[in-house]
Amino acid sequence: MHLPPVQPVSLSEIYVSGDVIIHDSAVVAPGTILQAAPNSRIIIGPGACIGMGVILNACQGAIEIETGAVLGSGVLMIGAGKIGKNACIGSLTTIYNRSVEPMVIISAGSLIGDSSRQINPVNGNGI
Amino acid sequence: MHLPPVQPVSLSEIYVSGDVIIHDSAVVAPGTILQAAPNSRIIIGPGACIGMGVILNACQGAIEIETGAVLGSGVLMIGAGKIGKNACIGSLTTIYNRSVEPMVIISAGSLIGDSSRQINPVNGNGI
Amino acid sequence: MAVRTIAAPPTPWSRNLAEPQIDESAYVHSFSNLIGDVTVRPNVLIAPGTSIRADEGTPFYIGESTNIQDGVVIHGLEKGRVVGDDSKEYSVWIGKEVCITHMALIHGPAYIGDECFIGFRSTVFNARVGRGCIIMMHALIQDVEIPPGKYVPSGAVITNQQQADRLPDVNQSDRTFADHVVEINEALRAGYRCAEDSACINPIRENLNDVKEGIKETQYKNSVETMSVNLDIRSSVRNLLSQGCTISA
Repeated sequence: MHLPPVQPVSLSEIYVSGDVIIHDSAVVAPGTILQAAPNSRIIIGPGACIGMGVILNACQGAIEIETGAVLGSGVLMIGAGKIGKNACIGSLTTIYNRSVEPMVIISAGSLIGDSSRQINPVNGNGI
Repeated sequence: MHLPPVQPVSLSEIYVSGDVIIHDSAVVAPGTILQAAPNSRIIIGPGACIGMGVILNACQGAIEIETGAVLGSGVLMIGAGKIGKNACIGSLTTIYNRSVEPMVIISAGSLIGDSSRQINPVNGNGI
Repeated sequence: MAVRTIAAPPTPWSRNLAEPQIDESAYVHSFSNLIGDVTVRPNVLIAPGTSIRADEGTPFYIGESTNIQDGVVIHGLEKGRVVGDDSKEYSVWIGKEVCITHMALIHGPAYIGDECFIGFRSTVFNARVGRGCIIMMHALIQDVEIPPGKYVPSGAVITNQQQADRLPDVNQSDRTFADHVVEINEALRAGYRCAEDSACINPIRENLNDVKEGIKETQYKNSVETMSVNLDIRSSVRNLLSQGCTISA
């Protein structure tokens, strides 16, 4: 009898690149990418919660996740913007160059941002 | 959203098979699968960001992810196509043999390039 | 063929460590996760990035010549069973020559009949899908029984039996589309065999801006080569040992 190979209980990998500050009390799930371009930064505040598979890609400014804000899994935030205190961003939401006010709740799968260049396929038959 | 959620990955590596070129400055999250069939290739350009659990399967052509493009977690791209510079593909999106123009934002869970039969709703009740 | 299969972990509801039964002619990619009482019949192809875990609902059956593509997840609720074609009970039964495409989720109790096609990212949960059905992409099939030979369009949400009963029959163009998707998979199969040969895999990391640096070896490699004991594993092993597990030859 042999001991089964141990499954990694938690994949603690997060990818951090550039000027990224994560407060000690913030929680960042595995599989996230926090990438700040040169001249940009990412700040994750106290008690903030960043779900699995989130991508924060800061460019031409800062992405700031304020105290107690929560980003659900698979959220994508690009450009610059601030997620206000205790805001709650539903899973899979895409945010492009926009901020979210404190205490706001955004439902899962939302698309927030510059609407001049958007494609939203309907009936499963995209472009 | 009725799609299967972002899945956790249990291995921190990425799986690469076939002719795959990844620029030094690109970021590829754990648990991704980059497979190019014979006579096909995958090119991940500078500063591109490939989220957790993404699957790229290049076949009968090339999959090219251009500079600064971002693919959210769990994105699936099959066949051949180009994701233009700085395009932003929301998590859990499926792209089948299509390209996406630069700067475009695609909301999460989209289905692009599906040309299969759709059923027209009868009496507004659909299926 | 290096296959990474593990016995189901002991859980409160099942202390039976069952192992997958894999036919010799089946190909289970090493970057896949196959756990527990799973019967894998001849000529099955299980792609990388799949997770087939019979650690909660059990057992699973995957029929002859069936194809499970990248990113597929097969799991089962602890309670709830379907009756397979052999009259036995299963958490998940998948028949012969079925094609389960990328990112699909098959969650038991589930029965998928012979020759079905399950499109990208579709979900089948607590459902019975009859023989020869074609389910396109991003669909949800839950709590229903789909008669044989039916077509479910992309994006459909079929969660009550009236909807299931109104589904159209599969037509030739549906079959052509499904066949085309399967063809792409055949092309990729050649890539899997290549993957076993490290000389064949050599991803190249190239600095496209600075030709002088030449070609660098990537840090990313086929996971088969990177099974080493790191700190996390060590502490997990210590935990298991303190719970009373033993290591023996």
